[in-house]
Amino acid sequence: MIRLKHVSKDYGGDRPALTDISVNIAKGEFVFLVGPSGSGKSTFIRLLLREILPTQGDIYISGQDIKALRSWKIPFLRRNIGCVFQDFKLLPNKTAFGNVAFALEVIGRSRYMIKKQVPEVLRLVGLEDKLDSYPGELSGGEQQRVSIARAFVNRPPLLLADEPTGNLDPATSLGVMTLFNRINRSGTTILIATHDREMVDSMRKRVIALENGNVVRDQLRGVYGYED
Amino acid sequence: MIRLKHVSKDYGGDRPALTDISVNIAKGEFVFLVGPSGSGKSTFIRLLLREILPTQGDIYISGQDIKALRSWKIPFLRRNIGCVFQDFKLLPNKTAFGNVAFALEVIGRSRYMIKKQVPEVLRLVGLEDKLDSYPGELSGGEQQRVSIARAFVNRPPLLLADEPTGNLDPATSLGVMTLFNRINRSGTTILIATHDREMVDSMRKRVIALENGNVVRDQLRGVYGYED
Amino acid sequence: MKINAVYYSKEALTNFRKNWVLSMGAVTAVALCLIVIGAIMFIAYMGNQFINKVESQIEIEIFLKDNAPYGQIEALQNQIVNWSAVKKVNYVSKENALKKFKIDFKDNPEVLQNLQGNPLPSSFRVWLKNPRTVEATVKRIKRLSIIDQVVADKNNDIKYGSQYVSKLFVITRGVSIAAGGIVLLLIFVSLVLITNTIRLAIFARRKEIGIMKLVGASNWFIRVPFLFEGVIEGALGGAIAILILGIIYRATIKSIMGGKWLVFMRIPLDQGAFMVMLLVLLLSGILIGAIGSAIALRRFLKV
Amino acid sequence: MKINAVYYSKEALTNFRKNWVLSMGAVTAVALCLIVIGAIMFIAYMGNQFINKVESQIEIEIFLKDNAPYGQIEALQNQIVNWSAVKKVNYVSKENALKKFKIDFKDNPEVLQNLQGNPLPSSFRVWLKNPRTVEATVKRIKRLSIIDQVVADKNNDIKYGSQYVSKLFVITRGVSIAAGGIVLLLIFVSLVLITNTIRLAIFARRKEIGIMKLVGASNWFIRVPFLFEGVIEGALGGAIAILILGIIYRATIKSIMGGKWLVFMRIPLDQGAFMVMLLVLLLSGILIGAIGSAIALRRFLKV
Ligand SMILES: Nc1ncnc2c1ncn2[C@@H]1O[C@H](COP(=O)(O)OP(=O)(O)OP(=O)(O)O)[C@@H](O)[C@H]1O
Ligand SMILES: Nc1ncnc2c1ncn2[C@@H]1O[C@H](COP(=O)(O)OP(=O)(O)OP(=O)(O)O)[C@@H](O)[C@H]1O
Ligand SMILES: [Mg+2]
Ligand SMILES: [Mg+2]
Repeated sequence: MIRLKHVSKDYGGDRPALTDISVNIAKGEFVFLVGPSGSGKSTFIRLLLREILPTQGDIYISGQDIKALRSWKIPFLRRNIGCVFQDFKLLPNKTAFGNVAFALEVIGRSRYMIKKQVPEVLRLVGLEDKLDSYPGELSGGEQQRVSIARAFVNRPPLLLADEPTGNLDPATSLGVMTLFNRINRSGTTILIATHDREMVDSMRKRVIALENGNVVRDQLRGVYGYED
Repeated sequence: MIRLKHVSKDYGGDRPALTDISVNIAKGEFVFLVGPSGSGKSTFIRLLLREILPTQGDIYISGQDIKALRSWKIPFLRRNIGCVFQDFKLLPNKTAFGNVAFALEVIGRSRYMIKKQVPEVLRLVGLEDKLDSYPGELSGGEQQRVSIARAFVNRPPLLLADEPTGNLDPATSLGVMTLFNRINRSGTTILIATHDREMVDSMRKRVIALENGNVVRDQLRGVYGYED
Repeated sequence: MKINAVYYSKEALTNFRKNWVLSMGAVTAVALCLIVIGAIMFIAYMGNQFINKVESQIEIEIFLKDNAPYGQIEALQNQIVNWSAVKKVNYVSKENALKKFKIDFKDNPEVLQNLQGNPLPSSFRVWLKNPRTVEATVKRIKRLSIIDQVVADKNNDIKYGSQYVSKLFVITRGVSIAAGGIVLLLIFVSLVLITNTIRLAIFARRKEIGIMKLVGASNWFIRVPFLFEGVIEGALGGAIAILILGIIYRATIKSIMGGKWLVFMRIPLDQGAFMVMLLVLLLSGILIGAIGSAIALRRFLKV
Repeated sequence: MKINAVYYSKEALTNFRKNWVLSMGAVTAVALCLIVIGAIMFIAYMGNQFINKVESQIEIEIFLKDNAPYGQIEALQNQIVNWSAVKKVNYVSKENALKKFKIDFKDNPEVLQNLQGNPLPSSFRVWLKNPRTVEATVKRIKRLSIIDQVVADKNNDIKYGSQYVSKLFVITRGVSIAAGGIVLLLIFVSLVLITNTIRLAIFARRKEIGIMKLVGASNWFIRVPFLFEGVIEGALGGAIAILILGIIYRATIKSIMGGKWLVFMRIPLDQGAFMVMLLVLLLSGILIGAIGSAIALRRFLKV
């Protein structure tokens, strides 16, 4: 599903954000990406979305070299990737419903389908009574859950999540994780960047640990690690 | 220091965000505000900053009724309150240095003082090598730490923090907490809204628990609670 | 794609409502520019009518010999009147010429006192369909074989105020160039301003655009609502311009047409032409909106 | 507060650089409006000069009796020439009048042929300092006690082209009103557009403004850099307008002054007046920027 070959990304700072990363993630896997603040987790995810291009190396998603992708094809790549962003990236002038519906409008789903699926998915994340609230009227955790709902409303084969529980209380976090697990069991590949030690430790999934832009650990059924 | 008397806040949704809250926080206290997502923690903090006005009740800070405050006096209230925002609220066109320096420029500190204090405080949060990065060039955790640095650079008597470790890994979180503890010992009153169970449990400070806009627990030397 | 048309319009309208300040900024920019352009177009139209009126008074005078035979005179008239360039030929008898002379010189009695008999010749006055053909027509008259039998000296007695005519054409050209230049400049100005406004509107929403792209929206999916929005804003601006120009027109037309200070150029005002002008303004508004947003989008919506 | 002045300017400049698109939008808006205003001011100035020239040719003619005694004529001239409203009095003898008549009528030989002797009277030509006093002056001449001894019929023989004069004044007024109106309209338009642009710029940064407020910045602390920025943008727009107008002026002045199509209104162009106009444009730019941002700020920077 995902193959990174000697990928480096240098923003031009003191040191590159990622250095010579080679990782394979198979279809259907559930992977945690952990590492201290600034270690390059978000950069990893932005590379997969082709929001940024790698300085060196190649990235393949479903066998496709996304570095060589023609620019008009990029939207089609992204429609197959659901993504929860660390800063939510909700459209401020659309309601919670509108934001989730947008991901379906973009791929041309019928209005009937949208009317049916969106409330369903928002109910899954516990926002059934916030359908008509704008992002500015939602709490941090509620915005994060809208972002999660948008990421998987169109059942993409690949789901990326950057810090999906950073603004959620432990109970809600657990609910979201259960959800991810369920989605994963239906065949979706999942990659989650997180700091949530409890979550990583309790799930015992594959863990890729970054530090200063290097992969320092890649462990099946791993734990968060990093003892304080 | 902080006194809330029968405070309610209704945004006009299905139910009020806060209902009849009465809380006293003495000078020099260290208080955690916990509660599930959407329980009204951010609303509590925004009320103290007079970003919003309570629908009912009165709020006193240092004995001053901030509801009755004349609008030109509001900036002076805010200069005495350091605040870490859940969404960071950094100025996108200022560097990390500039963002922190801004809090000092606003209160008219000399350029000499600014040049001396800002790098010092950024070093405390571990960003000594990101002085010249713009928020768009910082990782989520780095932005959060800039926000923390800005909040206490001018040593305010009151420090509010909304989810200050949501984007930080456990090690960095611990560092930030140690920092808060140190600031608190120098006499600063501290109020932290958080989901970070580990942190709350390890610190054993006063815990105010919100649920659906009601105070359900107010405990000295408390824990996060909410067993899953 | 039926759904998409619905989506695009809905989106454009929602954006318009949500970003009220931005939208009204663009609308007022379009409206103001179109009002100025409309006013200048109107003035240019009036000026043109005025010039046409002046030009239509250009005439060729052919002074006839006192002893020219009547048959020849008639033959000359018959020839000239059939030319396609000629609108009308009038014969002025010696008596009428004297009458007119006396009227023209009624302020100079000392001239009239010294007038003995009727020294004035009879003449033809020739009006042309297009005044600009005057020189060619004069040449053609001079080339007629019959002319020497009717006119004493064909170089002095065929007159058309050559100096006056060429000066008028020069003024006409100058004025049209100036008016056209100002209108073009203003169209350019309004296009720049509107592009600017829409560019600012897009700039203010660059984050949203970035988010749309990240969610997988294609470029056209993002662009079309902005284009629609530009068109709506342009059309609204055009409509407002029309409304205000209409009000100004109603308020001032009486004093312009009936009042004192322009009475000496009483010009027929064509209601139809005015309506066409308004329509042109509305279409310009729409076009400006579309082109403006297209230009603005080009700059900001690269992938 | 020395530090603050530094802070404000630094802040304004940084914002200007950072928000390049927004800033250049405002600058081009100011520049374009000022160019149009400048061009119209220039045309109005030329038109005014032209009208002054025409007006300066207004004269009063006093036709004298053939048998008026020389002493009285001289007395009349001495009286009139001393009036403060009068610029110059010329005496035209019978011989000179005839010469001029012959020149004027050289195209109408039949009139000249019938002229016997010299029927034309001698006359005074009176030029005024301010042409608008012409009617008052004529009245004053008619009231002179000496006049009846020099002029045969004071109602007919004192002439100043009354029709022509009043019509000219009417045109003059109409043209000044129209030009003034267009300039005012354009100043209004540019003010609205610039307010709009700056309002958009502020709108685009409303989040930043909100953040500043939350950090404890006072309203003036937030406002002043925006005002500075508006002034910078206005000044830059004014400077660009001046530059472009200067280039246009240099490029066209030759063809305007020396060329064919305006040669009949050769007007002296005052370099000083042109410089003053440019200075006025620069100051207008600064003023527009300041006022525009002040208006824009009023709306958005309530607490
Ligand atoms: N501006 C607003 N308009 C309307 N409703 C609002 C607004 N801001 C917050 N709310 C609602 O008020 C409730 C409390 O919000 P608040 O942001 O205080 O929650 P919170 O405790 O901070 O949650 P989280 O931990 O997720 O940040 C939520 O249900 C939210 O949807
Ligand atoms: N656009 C950019 N320009 C320059 N440097 C950048 C940019 N984006 C990120 N960086 C730097 O690259 C490094 C890795 O950033 P990244 O956002 O990938 O970290 P992260 O692992 O997501 O951290 P966090 O857990 O705090 O979100 C950081 O040091 C950051 O400052
Ligand atoms: Mg990150
Ligand atoms: Mg919150």
